[in-house]
Amino acid sequence: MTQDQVKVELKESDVQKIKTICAEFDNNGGELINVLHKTQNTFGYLPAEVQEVVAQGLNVSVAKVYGVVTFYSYFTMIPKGEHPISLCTGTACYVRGADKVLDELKKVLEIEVGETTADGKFSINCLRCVGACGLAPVVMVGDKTYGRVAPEMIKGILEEYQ
Amino acid sequence: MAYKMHLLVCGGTGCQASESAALVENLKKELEEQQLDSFAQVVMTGCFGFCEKGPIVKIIPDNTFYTQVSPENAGVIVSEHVAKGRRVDYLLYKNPEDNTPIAESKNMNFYKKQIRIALRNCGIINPENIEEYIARDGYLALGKVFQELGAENTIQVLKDAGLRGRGGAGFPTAIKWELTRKNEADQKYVVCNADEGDPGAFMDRSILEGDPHAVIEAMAINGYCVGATKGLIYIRAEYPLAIQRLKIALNQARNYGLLGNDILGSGFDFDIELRYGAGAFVCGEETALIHSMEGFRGEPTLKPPYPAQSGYLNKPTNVNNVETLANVPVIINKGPEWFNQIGTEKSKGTKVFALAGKVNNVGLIEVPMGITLREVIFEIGGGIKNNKKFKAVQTGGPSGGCLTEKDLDISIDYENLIAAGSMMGSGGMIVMDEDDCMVDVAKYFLDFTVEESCGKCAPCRIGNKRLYELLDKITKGKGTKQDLEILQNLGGVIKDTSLCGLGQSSPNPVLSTMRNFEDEYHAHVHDHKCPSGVCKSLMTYEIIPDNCVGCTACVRVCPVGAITGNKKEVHLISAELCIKCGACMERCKFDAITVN
Amino acid sequence: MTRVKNLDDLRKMRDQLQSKTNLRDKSEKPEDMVQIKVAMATCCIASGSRDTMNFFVDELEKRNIEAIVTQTGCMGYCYAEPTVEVTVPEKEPIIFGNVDTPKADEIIEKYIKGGEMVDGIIPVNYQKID
Amino acid sequence: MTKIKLTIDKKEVKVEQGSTLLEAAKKVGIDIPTLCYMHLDDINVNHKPGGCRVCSVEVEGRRNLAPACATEVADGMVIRTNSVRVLNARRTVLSLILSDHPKDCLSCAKSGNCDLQNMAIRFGIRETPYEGCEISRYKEDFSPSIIRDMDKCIVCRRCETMCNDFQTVGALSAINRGFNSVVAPAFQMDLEHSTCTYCGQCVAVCPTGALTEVDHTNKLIRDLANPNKTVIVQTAPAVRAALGECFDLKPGTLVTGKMTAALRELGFNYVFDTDFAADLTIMEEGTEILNRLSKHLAGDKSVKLPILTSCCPGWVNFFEQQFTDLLDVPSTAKSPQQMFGAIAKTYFADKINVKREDLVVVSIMPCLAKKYECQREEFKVDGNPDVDYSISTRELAALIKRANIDFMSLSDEEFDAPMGESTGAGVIFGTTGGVIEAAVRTAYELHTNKKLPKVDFHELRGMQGIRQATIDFDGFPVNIGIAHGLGHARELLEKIQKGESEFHAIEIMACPGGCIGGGGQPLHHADLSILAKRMEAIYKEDGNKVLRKSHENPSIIKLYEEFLGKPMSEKAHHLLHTNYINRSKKVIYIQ
Repeated sequence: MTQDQVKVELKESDVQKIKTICAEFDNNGGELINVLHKTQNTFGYLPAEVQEVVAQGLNVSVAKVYGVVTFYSYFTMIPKGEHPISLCTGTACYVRGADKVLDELKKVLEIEVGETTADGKFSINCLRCVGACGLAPVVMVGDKTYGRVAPEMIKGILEEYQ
Repeated sequence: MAYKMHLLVCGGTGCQASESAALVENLKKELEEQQLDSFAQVVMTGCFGFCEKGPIVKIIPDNTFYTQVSPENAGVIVSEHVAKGRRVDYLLYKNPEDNTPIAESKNMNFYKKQIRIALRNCGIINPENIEEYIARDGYLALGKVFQELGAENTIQVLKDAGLRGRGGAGFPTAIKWELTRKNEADQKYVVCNADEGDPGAFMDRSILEGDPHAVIEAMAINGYCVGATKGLIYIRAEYPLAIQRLKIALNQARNYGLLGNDILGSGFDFDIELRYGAGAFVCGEETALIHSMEGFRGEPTLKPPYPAQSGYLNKPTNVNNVETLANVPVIINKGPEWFNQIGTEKSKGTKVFALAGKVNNVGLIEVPMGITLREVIFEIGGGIKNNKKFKAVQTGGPSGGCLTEKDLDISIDYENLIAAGSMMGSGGMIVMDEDDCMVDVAKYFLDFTVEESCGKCAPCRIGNKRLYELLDKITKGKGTKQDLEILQNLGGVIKDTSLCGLGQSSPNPVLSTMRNFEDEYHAHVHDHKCPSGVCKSLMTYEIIPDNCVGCTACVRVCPVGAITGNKKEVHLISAELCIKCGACMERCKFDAITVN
Repeated sequence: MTRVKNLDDLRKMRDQLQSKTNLRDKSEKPEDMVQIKVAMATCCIASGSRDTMNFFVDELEKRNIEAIVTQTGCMGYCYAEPTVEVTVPEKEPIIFGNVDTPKADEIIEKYIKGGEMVDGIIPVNYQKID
Repeated sequence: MTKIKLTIDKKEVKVEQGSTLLEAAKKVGIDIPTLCYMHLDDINVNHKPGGCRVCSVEVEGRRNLAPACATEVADGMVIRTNSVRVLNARRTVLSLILSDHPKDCLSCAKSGNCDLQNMAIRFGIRETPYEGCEISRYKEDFSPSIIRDMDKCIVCRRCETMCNDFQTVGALSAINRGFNSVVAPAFQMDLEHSTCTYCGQCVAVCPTGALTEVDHTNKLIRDLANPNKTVIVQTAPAVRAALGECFDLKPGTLVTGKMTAALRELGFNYVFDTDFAADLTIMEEGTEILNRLSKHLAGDKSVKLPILTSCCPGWVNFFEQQFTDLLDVPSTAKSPQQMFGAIAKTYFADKINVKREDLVVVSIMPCLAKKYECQREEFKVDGNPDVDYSISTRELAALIKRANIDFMSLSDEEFDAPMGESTGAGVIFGTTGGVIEAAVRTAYELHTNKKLPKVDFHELRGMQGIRQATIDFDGFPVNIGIAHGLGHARELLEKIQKGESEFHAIEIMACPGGCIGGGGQPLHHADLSILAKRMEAIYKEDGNKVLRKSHENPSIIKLYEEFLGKPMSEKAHHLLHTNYINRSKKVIYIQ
């Protein structure tokens, strides 16, 4: 995130949505992380403007909100793709070749981890262990899990979403 | 009347990823269609542990254990097994030694040596039905604590049982409770640490998915014993299924009056809230976890003060790990003597491990303390995949160390693992074979630590980064002898000076691999070779002139034009241009390309 | 909504609910209790083996006998269906033929409870089917 | 208090329970090095994150080393502070920090005054064995007051503690994690877009060159050399109580005369005193207080009480951003710096017959927010600012050294007339409680038409964060509140918002101790006993003055006679008063 990042225009209704979420948690600053979870579930990501409204709603500094958002890897300021791809890089997946799967994904989609394709369709994200170690290596596209993924399978998997 | 037959289907994350939910639906549909739905019942349970072979279906009462069942297999299971009592042989687990089918789990090596205490209800009850939990003595321990034992005796029971924290360090649970109990305050808290973050470990998640009430009951007991009326479960947001099951369980417990005001007529009020982690490994450390629950960056603070003195909102707080809590109700029901018979002198009971990596049977296992690594890897785990050679096992996740062949016969307990240069940790156990490069493995764990370091203290923030860079240099063949010395010193200082457990243990993978696999480090540094053939930069692809027929297949497939040669002449790979992608080797039909 | 008021209440509830799941525990250690296997191939079902099985399950529970009733494939005695194999702990398994519900009742009362022999034993050694 | 007995480097020590190892070691003369640790006892700031690990010591029986700054003593502890293990660990950790720090000490603003540099010298670091990447972040050098060079940040987080815990400004937070963590405003925007008040307390505590002031010394040298410009200077009261520290004088040494001499030597055409403007401020503000008070007492509901002082620009920024519902509560009087500028570029410029644009007004301030204040649009006439720029005490010291002036050998000189004449009331503006004491001295006499029986109001002085006192105005008790530090100010403001405030007048200063602890002062290196000494010096100068009440300043009397008329006159209103603007950082959204 840099300062010249495109500004997101929030509608009044979006501001209200965030305020409602804050109110659900009694506008209590201690609930910041829960509020961010719920807000991210609503908007898909946490752009600066959303964080500002959250800060107002909970009466904490924007800097603090931003500090928290950038601390936790679950929170993102970049919108995910329509089909977010999560690759498990837990140890079990790693020793069974997750890095090769990741290389293939990056090659095919021409993006890096944490980025979204230009058409907004896919984004790649790395997770630490989704707990399906029996199926290692594991790739998730949206909610769907693919187990025992080999690099050769990537193209086929992505085609399902074209 | 009761069902005559139960079809238990694993509903853990691993099996759900393999469509076990669809399987449940299909089984129910088939039973209905074949009018057997009043005879047999389909139950979605928690994890059976045998994730390698999921989805699992277990049929009660004849105990048949079907593995790798797909939704399409529902028909045959109902029409053959349920209707006619005939086992479906091809869905049975095959003994890897002689390929004969084994029908019952108790006859499988994977289960033979397991004792399930923390996982006692996983794979047996429907976690979304409190009645099934109550039927198996659920909440009885809580009632006993209220009416028969009282707080102090309960803590004494745990002390006698010798229960130690399962989250890693093995601190005696009873002492922790006692400390929190002794600290006077208008409000105290009990916290369940479900921020399982070790890559490759999923013990806590399986317990929460398979037996959420056990944790809830234990927290209520914990609350009563330390004088806390509020409980918090800090759970990873990446565990949606566990969260959903917990929410259902909490509501059920409230409806049954097992949470809320005046529980079981004891006058004790207790309730539990969920707090979500957001992807920070360091939040497994209890002070960091508490800050995170308070809405801050999850940075640890120095202890003392311990959470038992000043924790959540500066009140006395008792933090226990999921698996620790899951042990509590059984210990109270069955008594400390029953529990402390299991295990070793200093480590009582069982430990759940997530067995993963290059073993045949990946899965979740619960074994008595004192079992040897050999038994776990070669009997329960079924040995190394593809008959490769065992090389090392990493216990304790990124904080642990690599143990080798010579350590296989030590019996697993807290002290022995530390003595061997590793640690119990939360229970990840990753097995590695001859194809794994230990420098690369150490680098992998360091990469994890670098990413997960909170950045508060300098040795962890900068030191681990430097360790990683040094390892990276070595895996690229650019390391020097001096680098090895620097690694050693730096690793020691990081351990010595880091603020929290994360940094204090982060050099362990490096230091233990340097100790146990010195040769491998030397091979990288002095010979510029990676003996396992993992480190790309150290590989060279070469053409074996005798085998090359000059077909130009490799020349055409090389993406960077590194291979030259005319038809029917021996080709040549330019080491400078080669990017080591391996495409040529894959394409060659004459085994004319080798990699060194 | 069932609010559990006290420990006794909880125990009562546990006792009531136990029958719903205790099958899962019993199946782990069948050798400690009476095991009954009911042959349940197509021909057996046609001759009423499912009724027999249901009768055993329900009645044994009512009469407080620790038992586990499983089904099995055809035992090969199609002339005497429904056939049932009864194993009382520490005794050899015995196969009964033509077990309808009155017969089943007799087996429970006389053989299982009293240890007396009952008519209808098929004395031939047979291949056990797992 | 229970005493704890322990052994440090074979010496037995007895200390109170709850002491840290660092404190215990100090008792026996063992100086354990620290870097991130910052204990500001007088203002209740106790920053010991245990982050730098430079203070690691060996505790017998403990597996790892312990940070001395944050580890409490226990009975029978055996500590080693200089074993090989300890020294190696400290050196290694320090090398690590240096490996992630630019090596441009020669051209660093903090060179010679940098805690990290001193530590490297102390440990004899000659090389850093750890190669590897260094963080690379942007440098913000366009803010009016503060330069942030985040490559130099060692994440000690002192600034974060000052900004959030002490000032409650909330402009800064640690962001990112691990190797990438750094302290920054939200979204890594520049300070201008944050809630920063430019109080400069972050700069005051930064151990490295990561946070420094905007430097105007080169600009000043050019202006002084320009024959077409008349360059005049005003010096704030807190400067003379601290400047000497930069020349190795003991804290609390007054150097008013030497400072005046040095400024004259530097080439200023006139050397004036902000204290003069402080007296002027009292005339305006004191009158305003009396007006509001009497209207209020007469039952005028449109008049709000309490009235708040407005001479601290950090404080003004604070309420303009965070207490926008209270914009009509503070006094409308400009700060002394700005009153000085307004008078200098009108009354004085006329007197010496210099055109406004040819007159350069420079201020020497203990403050970084003053740099911002003089750039505010409302303090400009046709784009020409009343005060052209402000330099800090530290910059002045550097300038004197650069100009080959042997400060110590200078003989004392007097300020120029007319804007150099001041009373003791103007001097005490430099410390917390001083503005309100000065106001009381004048308001009392104007209100009661009686001579004050005694001029010193000890009940208004001190270092406590929030103080209160009731002054008897000849039968009418006036309740006075004082706060220094914006966190303390917030407490009082929230009471006002809730309608719970019983004060008639409140003085607020943003920095600990008031201007003597300003962000532009010589670095205190976390030793706040220095502030108390500067405070003593201020009161000493006040005590030495013949005239100690603003309304007795003859130059001020003359100014009103010749130019302004009377306090709160239309002209005075135009030149000496301001209005406040809602500057809250609004969320940008479109409906």
